[in-house]
Amino acid sequence: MTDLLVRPTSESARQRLVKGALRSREIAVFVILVALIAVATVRSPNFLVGSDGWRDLLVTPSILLLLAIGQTVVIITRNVDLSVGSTVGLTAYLVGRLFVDQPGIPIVVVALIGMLFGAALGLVNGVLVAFGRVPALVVTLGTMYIYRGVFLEWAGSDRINAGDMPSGFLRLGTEQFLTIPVLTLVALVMLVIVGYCLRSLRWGRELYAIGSDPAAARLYGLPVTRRVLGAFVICGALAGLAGVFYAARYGTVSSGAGRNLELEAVAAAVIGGVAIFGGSGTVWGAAIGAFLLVTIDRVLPILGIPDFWQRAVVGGLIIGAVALDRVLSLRRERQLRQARDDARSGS
Amino acid sequence: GGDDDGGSGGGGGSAEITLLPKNLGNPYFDASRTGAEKAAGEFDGEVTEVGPDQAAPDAQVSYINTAAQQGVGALVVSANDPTAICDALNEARDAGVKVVTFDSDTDPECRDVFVNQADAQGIAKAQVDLIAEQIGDKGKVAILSAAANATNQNAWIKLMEEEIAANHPNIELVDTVYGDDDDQKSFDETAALLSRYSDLAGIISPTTVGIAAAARYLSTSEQKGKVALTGLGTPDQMRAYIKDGTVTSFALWNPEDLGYLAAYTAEALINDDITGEEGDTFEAGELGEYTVGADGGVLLGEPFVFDETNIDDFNF
Amino acid sequence: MSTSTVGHAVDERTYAAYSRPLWWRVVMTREFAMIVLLGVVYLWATGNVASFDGPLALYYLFLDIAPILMIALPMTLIIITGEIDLSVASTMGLSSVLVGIFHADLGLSIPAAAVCALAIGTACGALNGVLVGYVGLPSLAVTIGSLALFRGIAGGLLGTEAITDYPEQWTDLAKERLFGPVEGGYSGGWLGPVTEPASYPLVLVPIVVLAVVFGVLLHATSFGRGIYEIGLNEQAAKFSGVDVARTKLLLFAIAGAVSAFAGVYYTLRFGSARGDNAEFLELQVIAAVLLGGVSIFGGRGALPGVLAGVLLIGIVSSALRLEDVSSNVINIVIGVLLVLSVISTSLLAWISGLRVARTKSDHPTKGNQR
Amino acid sequence: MAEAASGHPPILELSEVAKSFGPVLALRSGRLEVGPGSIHALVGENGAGKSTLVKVIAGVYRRDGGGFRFRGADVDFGSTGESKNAGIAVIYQEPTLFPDLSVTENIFMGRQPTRSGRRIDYPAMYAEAERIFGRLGVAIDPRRIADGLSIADQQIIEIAKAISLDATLLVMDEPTAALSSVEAERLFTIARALRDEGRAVVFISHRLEEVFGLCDTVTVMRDGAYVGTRAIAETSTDEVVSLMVGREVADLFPKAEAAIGDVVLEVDGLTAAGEFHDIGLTVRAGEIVGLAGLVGAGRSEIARAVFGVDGYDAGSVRMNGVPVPPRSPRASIRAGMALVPEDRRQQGLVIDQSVARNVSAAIRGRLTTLGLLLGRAENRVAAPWAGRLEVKTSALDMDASTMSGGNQQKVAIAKWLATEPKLLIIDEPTRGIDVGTKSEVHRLLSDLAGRGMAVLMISSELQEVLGMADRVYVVCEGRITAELGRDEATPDAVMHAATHVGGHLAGATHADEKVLA
Ligand SMILES: Nc1ncnc2c1ncn2[C@@H]1O[C@H](COP(=O)(O)OP(=O)(O)OP(=O)(O)O)[C@@H](O)[C@H]1O
Ligand SMILES: Nc1ncnc2c1ncn2[C@@H]1O[C@H](COP(=O)(O)OP(=O)(O)OP(=O)(O)O)[C@@H](O)[C@H]1O
Ligand SMILES: [Mg+2]
Ligand SMILES: [Mg+2]
Repeated sequence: MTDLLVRPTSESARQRLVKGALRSREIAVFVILVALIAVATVRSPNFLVGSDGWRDLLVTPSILLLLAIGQTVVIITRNVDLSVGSTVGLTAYLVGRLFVDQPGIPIVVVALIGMLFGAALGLVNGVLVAFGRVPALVVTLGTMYIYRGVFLEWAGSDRINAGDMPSGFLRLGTEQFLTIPVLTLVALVMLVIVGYCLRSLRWGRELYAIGSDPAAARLYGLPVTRRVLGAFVICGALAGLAGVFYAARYGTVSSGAGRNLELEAVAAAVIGGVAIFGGSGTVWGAAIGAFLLVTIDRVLPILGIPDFWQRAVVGGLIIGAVALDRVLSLRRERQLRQARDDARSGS
Repeated sequence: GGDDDGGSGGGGGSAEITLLPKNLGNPYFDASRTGAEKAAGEFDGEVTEVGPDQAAPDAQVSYINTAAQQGVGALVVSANDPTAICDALNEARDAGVKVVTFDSDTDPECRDVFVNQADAQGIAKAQVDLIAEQIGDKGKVAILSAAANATNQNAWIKLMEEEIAANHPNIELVDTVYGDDDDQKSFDETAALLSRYSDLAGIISPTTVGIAAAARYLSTSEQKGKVALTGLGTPDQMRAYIKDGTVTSFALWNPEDLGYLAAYTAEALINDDITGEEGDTFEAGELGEYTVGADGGVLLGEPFVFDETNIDDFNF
Repeated sequence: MSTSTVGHAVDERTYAAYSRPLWWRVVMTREFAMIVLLGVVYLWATGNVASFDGPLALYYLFLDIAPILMIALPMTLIIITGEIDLSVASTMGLSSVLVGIFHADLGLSIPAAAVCALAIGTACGALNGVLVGYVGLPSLAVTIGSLALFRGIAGGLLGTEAITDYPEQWTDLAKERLFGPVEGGYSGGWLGPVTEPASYPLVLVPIVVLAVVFGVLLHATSFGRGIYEIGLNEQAAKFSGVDVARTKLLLFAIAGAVSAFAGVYYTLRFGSARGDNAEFLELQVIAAVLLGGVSIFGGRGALPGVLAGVLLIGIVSSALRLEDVSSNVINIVIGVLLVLSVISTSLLAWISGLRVARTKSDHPTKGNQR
Repeated sequence: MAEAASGHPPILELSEVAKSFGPVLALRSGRLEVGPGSIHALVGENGAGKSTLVKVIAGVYRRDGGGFRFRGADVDFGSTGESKNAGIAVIYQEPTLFPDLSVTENIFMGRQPTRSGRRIDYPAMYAEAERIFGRLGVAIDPRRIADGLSIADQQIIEIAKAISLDATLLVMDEPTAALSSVEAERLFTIARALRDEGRAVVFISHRLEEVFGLCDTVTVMRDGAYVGTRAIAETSTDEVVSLMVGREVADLFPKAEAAIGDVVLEVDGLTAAGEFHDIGLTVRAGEIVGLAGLVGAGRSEIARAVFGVDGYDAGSVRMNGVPVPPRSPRASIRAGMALVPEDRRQQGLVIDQSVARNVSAAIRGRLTTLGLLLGRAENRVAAPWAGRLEVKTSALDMDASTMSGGNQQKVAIAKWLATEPKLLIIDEPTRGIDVGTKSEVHRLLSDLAGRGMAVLMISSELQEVLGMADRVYVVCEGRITAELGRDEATPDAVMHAATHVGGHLAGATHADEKVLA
C-alpha cells in the first residue's frame, strides 16, 4: 500500500543538476540577456568591446541590482516595498549633504551612514507591517509619498552638484578593478552575501517558509514578526546603499533622484522568477532580471527601436514572464497528478 | 520703474507675483527666482514660488487655477506645455491676473507678455556655431534634449536642424535623444549615444540638466576630449568640466537676469505701465529700458558664451 | 429538538434582522468616519483658507479630481475582489493619445474618436482581465507589466509631438459649468459656493451618473454580492455559483473603459494629447480608494467611503495649495493620511473584534455546549 | 492506572483545561495525565475537543482556564516554538506544510543541521531525511517539494517532522487517518520504540482496534469534557464506546423508509487524471446513497467534479436524463443540484459574511426586483430557513464566523436547501459536529429523502454510512471498488473494499466503529 507515496527519483545527482538547470528560470533569463548583448555588439561593437561600453554594461544596472535584491527579500516573505525609490532619493541627498556640511568626512563612513539611514527607513516600514499588521502595499505606498516629500522639502532648491562632492567619491562611480567597475563589484558582493544567507542560513530559509504559508509558519512557531521586520530592514539598507551609488555615479542629486525605481525593482524580481506571492524565487534571478531590464533600455535604441517603444517592450516582457511561470507550474501539476496515477496503477 | 506707484496694481497693496517654474528643485529656475526676488525687493513687490514636483502640465494647471483664485497681481510662468495650460492661463487673466511667460512660452494668445531669454534663432545659431567650431565644422553630432514635449527645446532643435542644413553641409545630425531633464536618464542616454555612434564628433544639449549630466559622463569616459560637448548650461554646474577640459565652451543667458526682467515686466503689467502691445516700453531696474516686440515678446539679449577665460566671473 | 418541520412554512423561531439599531450601523462605520472627517476639513477650509470659499474653489477642485473620481469607481470594485489594477493611468494616457490621433490624423469627429478610444481602452482592460481571471496570473504582476506596455505604446505612437487642435465646442464642454457661467465675484454665506450652481463643472454629471451606477451595482445587485464574496473567499464564491473568472474579466474591462473615458476628458480639458499624459495617476487613485476604507485584501469597503476619500485628498491639496504650501508637504500629508487610515482600519478591526466577543456574551447562543 | 503502575511521576498533567472560541465551548474541562514510557490514547467523538486539547498542549491556543504541568513544572506556552523547545512534538490533524519548500526542509525548518559559520549542511540534512524515511519504511525523494503531495504523503512528512524532533512527549492527532495498514504498522513500531526509550506518546484515533493494539492507557472525552481514564488491560471496547457516546447510539441514525423514485443523478465513466477514474453511479429520488472510503480516496473530488466546481477529462453527468454542462456550478444549480462541501469554513460558507447573505447566496439571482437586490429580500428568505434548521444566532446580520461549528454547518445546509434542489450532495455532513446536532442533521437528511429528494452522502464515518444509506458506493484510490445494498453493507465489506485488504481491521464491527473523520 506504500503506492500512495511518491517513488524516489532514480536520477543521479548530475542528472538532477542538468535537469534543474534546464528548468531554472535564472538560466532562461540569462540566455536572453546574453543574446541581447550579442546582437547589440554585432550592431555596434563598442557596446561591449569599447572600455566605456564594457564598463557601462556592468555599472549601469548596479543601482537597480541592489534594489532588486532588497525587493526580492521582501517579496519572498509575501510582502512588497514601494518606498525604495524614495529611499534612494532621500539617502542620495543625505550623502551629498554630509559631504557639504562635513568636509573631509571619510567616504566609507558616508557609505555606512547611508546604509544605516536606509535601514532606518526600512525599519519604519517593517514596524508598520509586522507589528501594525497592515498590508505592506498600502504602508509602503504611503511611506513612498512621505519619504519623497521629506526629501524634496529638506532639499528645497539647493541641490547637490558634482562640485560639492570629493573627487575621490565621484571617481567611485567609474573606477574599475580588473576592468570590473567598483560599484558593480560592491553590488555583486551584496548579491552573493544575501544569496548565501537566503540559501544557507536558517533565517534565510525561514523567510521562504513564511512567504510560502504564513499561517503554517505561525503554527510551526517561526518568529514571523521578527523575520518580516528583518526583511524590510535589509531592503531599506540596500536601498540606502543604492542611494550612495546614485550620488557617486550621477554626481548630482536633484528632485528626480530615484523616482519610479520601485516598480522597476519589482519588475526585475518578477522577470527573474520571484513569485509575487512569496515563497519562491532567488536573488540570482532578480539580479539577472535587473541586468536584463537595464540592458534592454540601452540596447533597443541600438537596434533602431526608438526610446518611446522601450517601455512597451519591457511591459510585454514582464507579462510574458509571469505567463510563462504559470504555464510551467500547470505543467508540473499535471505531471504530479500523472505520478500519483502511475503510483496507484503500480500496485 | 514702478517703485513710485506700486499701489495701483491689481494685486492690491504691493505687487503680488506668483512665480511658477516648470518644476521645483531645478537650479536654473532657482537662479531666476533669485533674480525675481531681487527685482521685487527693488519695487517692494512680493514673489511667491510655487510649482509641481514633476514637470507635468496638468500639475501646473492646478497652480495656475490656485493663483487665479488667490487673485494675485501677476503670474510668471515657464510652460511645461504650450497648449495644455492655455485655457487655465486665460481664465486667470479673466480673473484679473496678469500673465507673463518666461523661458518657455505658451501660444501667444494665452499670455500678456513673453520674456524671451534670447530669440530662438540666436540660441540655435549660437549652439550650432559652437559645436561647428569645436569639431572643425564636419562630423556626426547628436542632440540630448529635455522632455520630448518641451516647447522651447523642440523649437530650438528645429531651428538647429535648419541652420545645420543651410550652413554646415559637412555636419550630420544623426540622432536626438531625450533626458527628460532628469540627471540619471540624461546620463544614461549620453552613454547610449556614445556606444551607438563610435564615430560621434559632438553632442549638443540645449538644456542645463542635460549638458551637466552629459559632461559628467564624458569627463569619466575614454571619449573625453574626443567628443565635443556644448549647449546651454549654468556656470556653477559646468565649472568643474570646463576646468578639466571636458567642455571648452557653452552658452547661456543669465537666468538671474531673466527672472529679474520677468518680475519687472509683471510689475509693469500690474501697474498698467504696459499692456503687452508691441512698442510698449518700461524700465527694468538695473537692466535698463526694454521694449515689447512682436506678439508680446520682450527680449533679454543675446546668449552669452562661457569658457575657461570668463567662467569664474559668474556664480549661478 | 426536532427539525421535522423542514419544508413546512411553520417557523419555530423568529430572528431579528439586525443585531444593532440603524443609527449604530450607519454611524459606527469607517465610511461615516471618512465623511465626517471630510465635512470637518471642508468647514475648516472654507473658514480659514482665504478664497477657498470663492465660487472658483469647488469648480477647479472638481475639474482636478474628476479623473481620479471616475477611475476610483471601478478600482474600488477591483480591489474589493482582492485584485488591483496599476495600469489605469497608462490606459488613460493611451486613450488620450488615440483621441488625438484619430481626430487629427484620421480626421474623425471628436465623438467618433472618443468611441474608438473607449473601445480600445476596454480592450486593454479586457487583456488584464483575461490574464487575471482566466489565466489566473497575479494582478499585481500583470498590471505592472501592462502599465509599462500601454504607456510605452502611447509614447511610441506620438513620440515628441503633442496633438493640440480640437474644436472649441468640445474643449469648452470639458470645462463647461452647470447652469451657465458664474457671475463674477459671487460668494454666498458660509455654505458659500455650495449654493452657487455655476461652481460645479458639467463633468460632474457623468461622474454622478457613474457613481450611482457603480454604487447600485456594488451594493444592490447579485453581481455586487458576488464581488464581495470573491474578495472574502473566492473558493466559497465558486461553490455558490459565482463565475469568478467572468466577474474579474468584466471588472477589468470596465476599468479600462472608464480610464479611457477619463483619458478623453483629460485630452479635451487640457486640449493636448501627449504620451505622458496622466502619468503616475494610478497611485493617487489607489491611495484615494484605500483611504476611503477599502481593504487591499478585498471583501471590505463601500463606495461612499471611497468618494469621501477622493474628495478629502482633493480638498486637502487644494486648500493647502491656496495656503501656498509646497507640493512636497502636500504629498507628505497625503502619505500620512494613507498610513493612518490603514492603521486605523486594523485598530477598528481589533475593536470590532472585541465588540463581536462582547455581543457573543450578550447573546449566549449555546453552540455545541449542552 | 498506567502512570501509577510505572511508578514514575507523570510527564504531562492537564486538569480542568477550558477553551472556547467565541460561542463555541470547544473544551470545558479537559484532563489528561501521561506518564513516561507510556502510549496514551485519547478518544472521543468528533468535536469532543481532542484536537483543541492538543493545540493547547502545543501552545497554538492559550487555555482559558485550568492547570497545565509538563515534567512537573507549571507551563503556559504562548507559541508552538516554546512547546517545541520544552520537548513536545505534535502531529496536527491537518497537515501544515510549506508547499514551496522541499520535504526535507519542511522536516527540519528552523533547526537545520549546520556546519561551521552556521551554514546549513544540506547533504547531512538530506541524509538524515533519508534515514527517517527509511525508519518509516517509506520512499519519498527528500529533494521533492511538498506541493502536490497527497494527503497521506503529507501526513508522513508530519510524522517524520515529529520524530526528527526526538522529543520527550510526542502527540499524534489522528496520524493514521489517511495511512494504509502497512504504513500504520510501521508508525506503531516507531511509537513502541519511542515508548521503550522512556518517552511519552499521546495517540488520537477513531480506530479503536488501533487504540487497543497500541496503547496502554486510554482517556475518553465527550463534548469538551473529561469522561474517564482506563488502563487498556482493564477495559473493553464496549466500555470505551459507552463512555464516548454516553447514550444509546441507536437514535443517532433515525433512518425512515422512503419511497424510492426514478433516477435523478446519473454519472457515467467520470475520469479526472490523478484524482479518480471511470466513476459510474446513480442516485434515485427519495434515496440516500452513501459514498464511503478513506480520507484521500477522492470522494470529494468526485463530488466537486459532478457539481462542476472542478472539470473532468472524460465521462458525463446527467440530471433527470438531461446532460449537465461541465465546469459550471451555476448550471448544476439550475439543473437542481446542491453541494454541501466538505470544508464549511473554506468552501461551504463565506464565514466573514452575515447569516442572511450566506443563506441566500445560492439563490440571490431569484431575489432581485428589477435587477435590484435588497437586504430585505435576503432576510425574507434567510429567516424561515434559519428557523427550520434551528440555527442558533441572535440576528441575521451576525457573521457566520461568530457561530459554532454545528451552527455553521446548519447555515451551510440551509443555504443549499433554500435552492430547493432535486439532488443534495453532502460531503462529511457531520464532521466536527457534536452529537446533538449530528442527530438533527441525520434526521433532517432522512426527512428530506422522505420528501422525495435524492441524497448523495459522502462520509468517512462508517457508522454514519451504515446507519443512513440505502445504498453504498465504496471509493478506494479514486475508483469505485464496490456497490453495496443496505443489507450487504457490513463494516467488514465496506472496509475491505475501502482498503483492498480485510485483516487489519479485525473485529471492526463495533457500533461506534469509524473509518476516520
Ligand atoms: N478555531 C475554531 N473556531 C471555532 N470553533 C472551533 C474551532 N476549532 C474547533 N472548534 C469547535 O470546537 C469543537 C471541538 O473541536 P475539535 O477539533 O477539538 O474536536 P475533535 O475532538 O478534534 O473532533 P475530530 O475527532 O473530528 O477531530 C468542535 O465543535 C469544533 O467545531
Ligand atoms: N493537498 C493535496 N495535494 C495533492 N493531492 C491531494 C491533496 N489533497 C487530496 N489529494 C488527493 O486528492 C484525492 C482526494 O483527496 P480527498 O482528501 O479530498 O479525498 P476524500 O475522499 O474527499 O477524503 P475525505 O474523506 O476527506 O473526503 C486523493 O487522491 C488525494 O491523494
Ligand atoms: Mg480533531
Ligand atoms: Mg473529501
